Amino acid sequence: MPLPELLKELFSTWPLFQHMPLWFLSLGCILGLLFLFVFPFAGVAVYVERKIAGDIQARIGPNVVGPYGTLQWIADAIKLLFKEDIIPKEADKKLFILAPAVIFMSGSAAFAVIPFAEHLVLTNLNIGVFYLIAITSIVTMGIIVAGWASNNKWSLLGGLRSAAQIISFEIPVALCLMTACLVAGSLNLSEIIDAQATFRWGILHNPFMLIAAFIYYIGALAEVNRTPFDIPEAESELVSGYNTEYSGMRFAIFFLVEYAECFVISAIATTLFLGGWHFPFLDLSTASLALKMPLQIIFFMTKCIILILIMMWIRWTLPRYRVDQLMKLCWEVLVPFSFACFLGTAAWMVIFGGKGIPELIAGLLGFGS
Amino acid sequence: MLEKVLWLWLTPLATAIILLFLGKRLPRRGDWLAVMGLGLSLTLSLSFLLELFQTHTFEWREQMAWLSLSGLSISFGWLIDPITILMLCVVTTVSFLVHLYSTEYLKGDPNYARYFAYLSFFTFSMLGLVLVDNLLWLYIFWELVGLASYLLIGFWFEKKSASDAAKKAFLTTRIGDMGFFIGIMLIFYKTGGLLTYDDIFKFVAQGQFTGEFLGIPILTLAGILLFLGAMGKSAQFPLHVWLPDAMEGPTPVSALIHAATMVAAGVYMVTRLYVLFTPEAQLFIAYIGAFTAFFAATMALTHTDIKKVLAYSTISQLGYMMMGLGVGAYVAGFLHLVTHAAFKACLFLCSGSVIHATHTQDMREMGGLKSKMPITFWTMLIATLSISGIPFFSGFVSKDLLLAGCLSFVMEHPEHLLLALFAFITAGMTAFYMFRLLCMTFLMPAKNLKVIDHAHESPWAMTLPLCLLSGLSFAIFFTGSLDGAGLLQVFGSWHDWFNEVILNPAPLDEAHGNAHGPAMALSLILATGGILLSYLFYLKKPELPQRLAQNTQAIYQTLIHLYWIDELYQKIIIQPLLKLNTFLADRDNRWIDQKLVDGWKPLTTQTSKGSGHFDNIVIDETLVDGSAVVVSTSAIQLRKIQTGKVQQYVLMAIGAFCILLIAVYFL
Amino acid sequence: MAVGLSHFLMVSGLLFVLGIISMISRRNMIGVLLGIELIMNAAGLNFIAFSRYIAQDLSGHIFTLFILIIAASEAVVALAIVLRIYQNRATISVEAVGEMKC
Amino acid sequence: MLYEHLLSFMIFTPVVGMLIVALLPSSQKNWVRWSSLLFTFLPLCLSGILFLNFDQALADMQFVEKTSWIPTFNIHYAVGVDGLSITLILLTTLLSFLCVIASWGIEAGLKGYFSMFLLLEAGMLGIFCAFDFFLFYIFWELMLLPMYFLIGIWGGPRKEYAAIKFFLYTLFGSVLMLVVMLAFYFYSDPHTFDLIELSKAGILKFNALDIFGISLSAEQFAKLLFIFLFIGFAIKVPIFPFHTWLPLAHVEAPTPISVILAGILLKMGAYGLLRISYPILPHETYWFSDALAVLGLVNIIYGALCAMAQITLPEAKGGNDLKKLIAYSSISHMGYVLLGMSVFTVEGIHGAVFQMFNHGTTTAMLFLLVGVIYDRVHHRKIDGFGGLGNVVPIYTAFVSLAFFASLGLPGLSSFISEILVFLGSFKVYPSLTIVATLGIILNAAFFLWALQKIFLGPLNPTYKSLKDISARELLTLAPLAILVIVLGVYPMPALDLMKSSLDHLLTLFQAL
Amino acid sequence: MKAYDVIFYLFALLTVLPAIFSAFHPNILYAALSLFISFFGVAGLYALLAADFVAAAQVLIYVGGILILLLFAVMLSKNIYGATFQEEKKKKIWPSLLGMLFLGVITKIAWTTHWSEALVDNLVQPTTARIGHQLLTDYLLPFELSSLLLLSAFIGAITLARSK
Repeated sequence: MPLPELLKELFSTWPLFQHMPLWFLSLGCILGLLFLFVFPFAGVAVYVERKIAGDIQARIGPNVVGPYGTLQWIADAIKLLFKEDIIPKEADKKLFILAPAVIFMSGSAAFAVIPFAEHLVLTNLNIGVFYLIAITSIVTMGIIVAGWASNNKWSLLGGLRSAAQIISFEIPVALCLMTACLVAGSLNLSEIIDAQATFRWGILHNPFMLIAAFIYYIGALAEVNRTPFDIPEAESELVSGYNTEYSGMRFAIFFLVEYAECFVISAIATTLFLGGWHFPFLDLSTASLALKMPLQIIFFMTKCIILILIMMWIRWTLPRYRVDQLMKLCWEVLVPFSFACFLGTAAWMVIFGGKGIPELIAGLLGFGS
Repeated sequence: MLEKVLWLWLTPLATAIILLFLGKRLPRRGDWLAVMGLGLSLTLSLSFLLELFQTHTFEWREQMAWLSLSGLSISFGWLIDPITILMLCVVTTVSFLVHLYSTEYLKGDPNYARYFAYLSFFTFSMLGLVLVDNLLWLYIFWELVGLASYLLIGFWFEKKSASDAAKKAFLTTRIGDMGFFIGIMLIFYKTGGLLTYDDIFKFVAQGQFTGEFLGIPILTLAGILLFLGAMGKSAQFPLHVWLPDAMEGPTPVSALIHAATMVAAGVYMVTRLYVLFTPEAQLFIAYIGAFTAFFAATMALTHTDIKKVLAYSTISQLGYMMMGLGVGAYVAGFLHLVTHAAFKACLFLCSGSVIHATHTQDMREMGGLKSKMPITFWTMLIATLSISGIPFFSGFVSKDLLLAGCLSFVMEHPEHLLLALFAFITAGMTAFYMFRLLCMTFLMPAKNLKVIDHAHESPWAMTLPLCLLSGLSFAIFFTGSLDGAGLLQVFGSWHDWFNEVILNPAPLDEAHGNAHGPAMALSLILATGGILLSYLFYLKKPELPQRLAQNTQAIYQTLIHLYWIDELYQKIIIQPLLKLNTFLADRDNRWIDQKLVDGWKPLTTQTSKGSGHFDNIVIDETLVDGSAVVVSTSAIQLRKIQTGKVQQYVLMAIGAFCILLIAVYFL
Repeated sequence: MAVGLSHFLMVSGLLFVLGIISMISRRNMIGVLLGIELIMNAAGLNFIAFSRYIAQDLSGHIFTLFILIIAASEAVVALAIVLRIYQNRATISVEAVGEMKC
Repeated sequence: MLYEHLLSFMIFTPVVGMLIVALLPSSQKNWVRWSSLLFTFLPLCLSGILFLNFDQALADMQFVEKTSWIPTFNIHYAVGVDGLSITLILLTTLLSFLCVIASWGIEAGLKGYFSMFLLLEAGMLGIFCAFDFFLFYIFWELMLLPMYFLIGIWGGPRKEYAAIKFFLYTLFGSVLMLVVMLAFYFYSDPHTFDLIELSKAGILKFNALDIFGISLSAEQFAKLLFIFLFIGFAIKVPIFPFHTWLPLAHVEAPTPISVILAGILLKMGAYGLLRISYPILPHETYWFSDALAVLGLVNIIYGALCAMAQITLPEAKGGNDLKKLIAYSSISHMGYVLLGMSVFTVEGIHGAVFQMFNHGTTTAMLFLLVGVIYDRVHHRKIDGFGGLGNVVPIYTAFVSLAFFASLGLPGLSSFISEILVFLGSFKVYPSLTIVATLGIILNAAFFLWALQKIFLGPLNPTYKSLKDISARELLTLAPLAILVIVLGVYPMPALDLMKSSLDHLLTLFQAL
Repeated sequence: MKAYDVIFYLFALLTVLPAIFSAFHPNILYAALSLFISFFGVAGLYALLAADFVAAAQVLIYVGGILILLLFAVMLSKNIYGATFQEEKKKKIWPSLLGMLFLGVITKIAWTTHWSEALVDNLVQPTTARIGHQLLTDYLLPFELSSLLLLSAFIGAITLARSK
């Protein structure tokens, strides 16, 4: 049961809710999610990243605004909001404005299907995974348009590079996601999580899934243009890529979407490979909603945050790839391996009747079902 | 027993095969192997002979399945009886001695090993011919013997004459063989598939062999056909032409094949199948034999090639044997085969010795060799005496018997006087030409010193066979009394053994006995006359022959040219045949192929041309091209629409589609 | 008037007509391609609509998927051709490539 | 599996080989050669298995595979082997294998050559195995095509003419065969192409009918069909006067193809007569047997005379060609086959079939030997040699062996078959047989003459340093030589194979 | 007017208006981008027609793939520095007239034909699994052929686009 319906059911006695149409509730949920979660998350993430960068680079990082600089992100946000909105003279104005909107749209649309907890999902799409793949690919559009509209050759090159990169890496990523769907037998994210109940995490299902998880993670890093695949915005080469000409609020949107996307890919990884809101051997299916939901949110978020932290760690540790190396990595390593994983998993499903390693071990040890 | 026979028979084959493949690598090129192999065969044959002496009868047979189809089974079988044993001894003895002789005679020849292989192969085939018990196998070995003869005659094939002679020998005998083969088929057909001697004899004895063809009884016909084979192999007129030419082969080969063994195969065959020959057939044999004897002897009179004289002599003697068989004196005929084998082999080997020493075969170049080659001379003298029918020599025994048989036959059937005439004249002529040969070679003064100077006596390996064979030319080895030739009875206690040896000897009837005295006297007189005449001609008055020849030019030329028989054959058989060939092949090419087959070409080409024209003008140019013209003119107009602009095409397509839709839905 | 099949067909027809117009009137090859994509979408929409309203099964979906596949491969090849033409002639005007006419 | 489909494996292995050879790169000549060798060796092995597992006591088809092929017309893929065909199958596989070895020296268009060759082998094996008339016909035509190319591309100076002549001749014959095939089909009840079915009494019933206004009774129609069929096969045998393609094709074809032509293709005619005309039209065959015997006699004598003419005829008149001599001698030797076939006696028919096999081995040897000398001196003029005997002794030995085998020397295989033919035919046609024996003399005459011209006599100094036979050539000749000698001494291994089937065939004629 | 109808009209406008824009706007880039919106609208219509999988595929392939490729091509085939995307004017009257005619015909057909339509609501259920099943059973051959088509298009495009 998705969140709007859940809300309506939970608060069915409240007069306010009684006559509220469902789409209105959904809209509320969306806005709530954006303002209560996505924006703050992006800000916190920026802070954390700067902190971590500082730690890795043996310096302090933000420390002025608020205790330990914890309010730095609010200061930044305020600064960006009030900054002058510059549109270059030679830029294609309409597209210059449109591009961040497209990016924001696709970035936030991805949140629609992410299941934070059993009922804490905006819409429980049957084709959730597919939807995610589709909707995140639209970001490319925005990037290209942004690069183009800036009428700046660095920006355009950045945009084109980004597009090429995202389209290329979409293939291994999608294949790895398909692999996970193969194991779960569904495209619905909630069902996928259900299939990984407690200890039967997708990543442990078989060796191919393990590899697939890694490939997915690497490919996803490239899709969101994070180091070591941050070529589109490579500062040393392209100044700052497609967003060079942007400033103020529009720039903030790019920034925000980047971190939101980080969260989305981590959430997808969690959902498909790491068992979502499940914690090993802790069966919450019979617990009350009040107990269940916070715990599930905590489990889910913990897994996501760990993955995000790893991203940050990687960002400040590894150098950047060259374009050709990047493409080579994609087409010559990730694509074949992801195909192999897909076929291998399919074979595994046939051979072991769909049972994964945890299940097999459990069967051997005589517990679980 | 079977083992013994197989050893006897197959040893020569084995040595032949070994020598053929490995001969060049063996020490001394393997001649010892061949000689030893033959020695083994000889020993075994002699052991049979000894056994025969002890038991007086000998009969062993063995058969094994060879070819069997439903309703036809041909077996392979051995039959050993006294005739076989005698033949085995003759063959192995002469062959052994010839092998020995050849080790010296052929020394240094590049194909030495091959020669011995062929020789051994011949011996094998000849032994097979003698041993088998069935007509088909007889024919098979008959042919194989011919093959060996072919190979050996053509041994020095670089000489064109040698290869010609070999070919001629093979083909001429093959003509006879075809008769033989047809005879076999006839018998096979008439007897309903029998081929074994015994079966056939039984069949004939039961009188089941009936039927006539063109008024001739089939049996007679079969006999004559079988005899045709013998005529070929034993060089009877008119198939005798190959034998003189066969002298192109090495002399030991002539001794073995063309004097002692192979040519005697015909005689052996007639003896073996004697039962099959009806009186009519026998008469045919007798006439052919007698005529051949006379005819060949005349040719021997004038020839100067030492080996050719011997060859004609051989033909003549074989004719004798045939005559003997034909007149019923088959014991005599066969005995003559045996004695002839010994002395004729000796003569050939002697001539070989002479040739070896002088490197020529022309007697006119020889003379005065007596002192140079004493052993050769003396052995040759013995053999010559023997062939001339002088008492105490083997030839006398057999020839006397033959002449007696002939005379008694003529006395019984006076209408066949000619037979006796031929026989006795031949006896005289034989003595004459043989002594002529001896005189010209050894006794006359040397004519060509160059030839004589280098001559010397041959080494032991050559003289030993000479001695042994000349020893065998003494009567002592063959004398039984053979009907009260009292003079001879003093020799030997082996009374009458020869009679026993021969299968069912015909009882010597009264007439025969009566004829014996006159025949002996007459032949002795004639022989002595012949000897004296040659003495006169060649020692006393050597110019006489020359004069005689000039005086009787016509006869002389005829004889020298061998009655122009070769030329005749060339004219009436070979040339027409070749013309026919050429004609046929030419016609095959020009008529059948180019006219009959390719002749269809004009028809088809004309038809196709016609239909082609029709096709071209009516169908193609009018109908097809016409429509093409229509299309192309319209196309030239329509192509203007094709602008190369895709969008216009789309425009038109959609427009057309609209019209279509409107037409379908609204009209 | 409740939305029914005809509405969808109208939308699809509009898309088709617009695609045709785009195809015919554009001088730029890529514009032509855009038109083709529109037409394909129109076709896909038709398929889905008919599948939903008439056939009541999934065959239309599958056909649409195949249309997608064909569109993808067509786009790939067509764009490769366009790029090659551009490299060779520095123009991608449709009218510039008419050599194949006779 | 192997035993059930032995024949199919055997027939189609060369086809597979053809595909593989065709796919090999043409620069890798040795690969092509070795793989062709392999793909002719495999059928040889399979035929060896066939030989070992063949039940001699059975008269019927063995190793039968019969599956419906075109059900509408009741056409089957039907293959099987009986005593009539097994010797020819063995001969085919053996000769094909040897011919690949003999083709080692071919350089031009190697790939095409071997592909064609393998296809040819498949066609030949198919002909000998098929007992569905339609399938037989298909294979018959299938064999024709590669042969056309093999002669027409890799042949001698007049190759195109020879190839076209061969092709048209055979095609003419097969068109007649086609007519007969269709007649059999439509006059059989139930309609069938199966040769075994057709040979059963009562299946085939002809009606009286009019053709082009000539009315024929049922018997006449059957006779007409027999003659059509006979001409079709006579061309292949070849029977005088349909023989003129043969000398031409043999002379112009490359050596291995001449071997196949003479060794196997000629047998197909006689095989076809025995397989199709004899069992299916026994009355007509019997009616025709006199003519068959006469034609056999003509073949024997005429072929021999024409062969002899090759020695006397000057080169300008198309003579003096060793290959042509052998080609004409083949005509002569096939005459024995006809003679043996025409008499319906045990000896005759066995002799005929055995003669087919023996002619296959001896004539193959002869052509291979001509090829050997041709490779060295590049001409085949009989007059152009002389005295080679001492220069190339082993070669001489082989030629002598082959010549003597051909002229029917006892102890060599042809003798047995010839003698059987004569023994058989004498019972029926004594006078004719006597004339036929002339053929033996004529054969001997021209073979010996040729032998003398080439090997005997004084040495032609041009060829003083001629090389003797090589190991590879020896390898091609030795098996045949061994076969010739062994079967000459003891022919029963071959005769046993065919005995039951031929006896069975003869029972058809006993009542007539 | 039910929600269904509203949504339909919404999506129909979302589809048609950008399409009109795309067809008539002289700037090729704008045309392409407006097409992007139009495709979204089509995807929405698909979703409305209970074709969720196809809708997602539409977005993934058209928007994420084909359009981006088109944009690439647009950008690569223009001189980046300073060139405009404005096309020379071309008469659009004939095409438009033809289009109107065609549209008229289509409209006439669409509205006058009596469709035996029925909206069965139980069909609104997940289609993915069934599509997958059908693709691998009834439509296996076209499915495999289409993969072959894609492969050949892939290779062909690489071969064509690769600089010599």
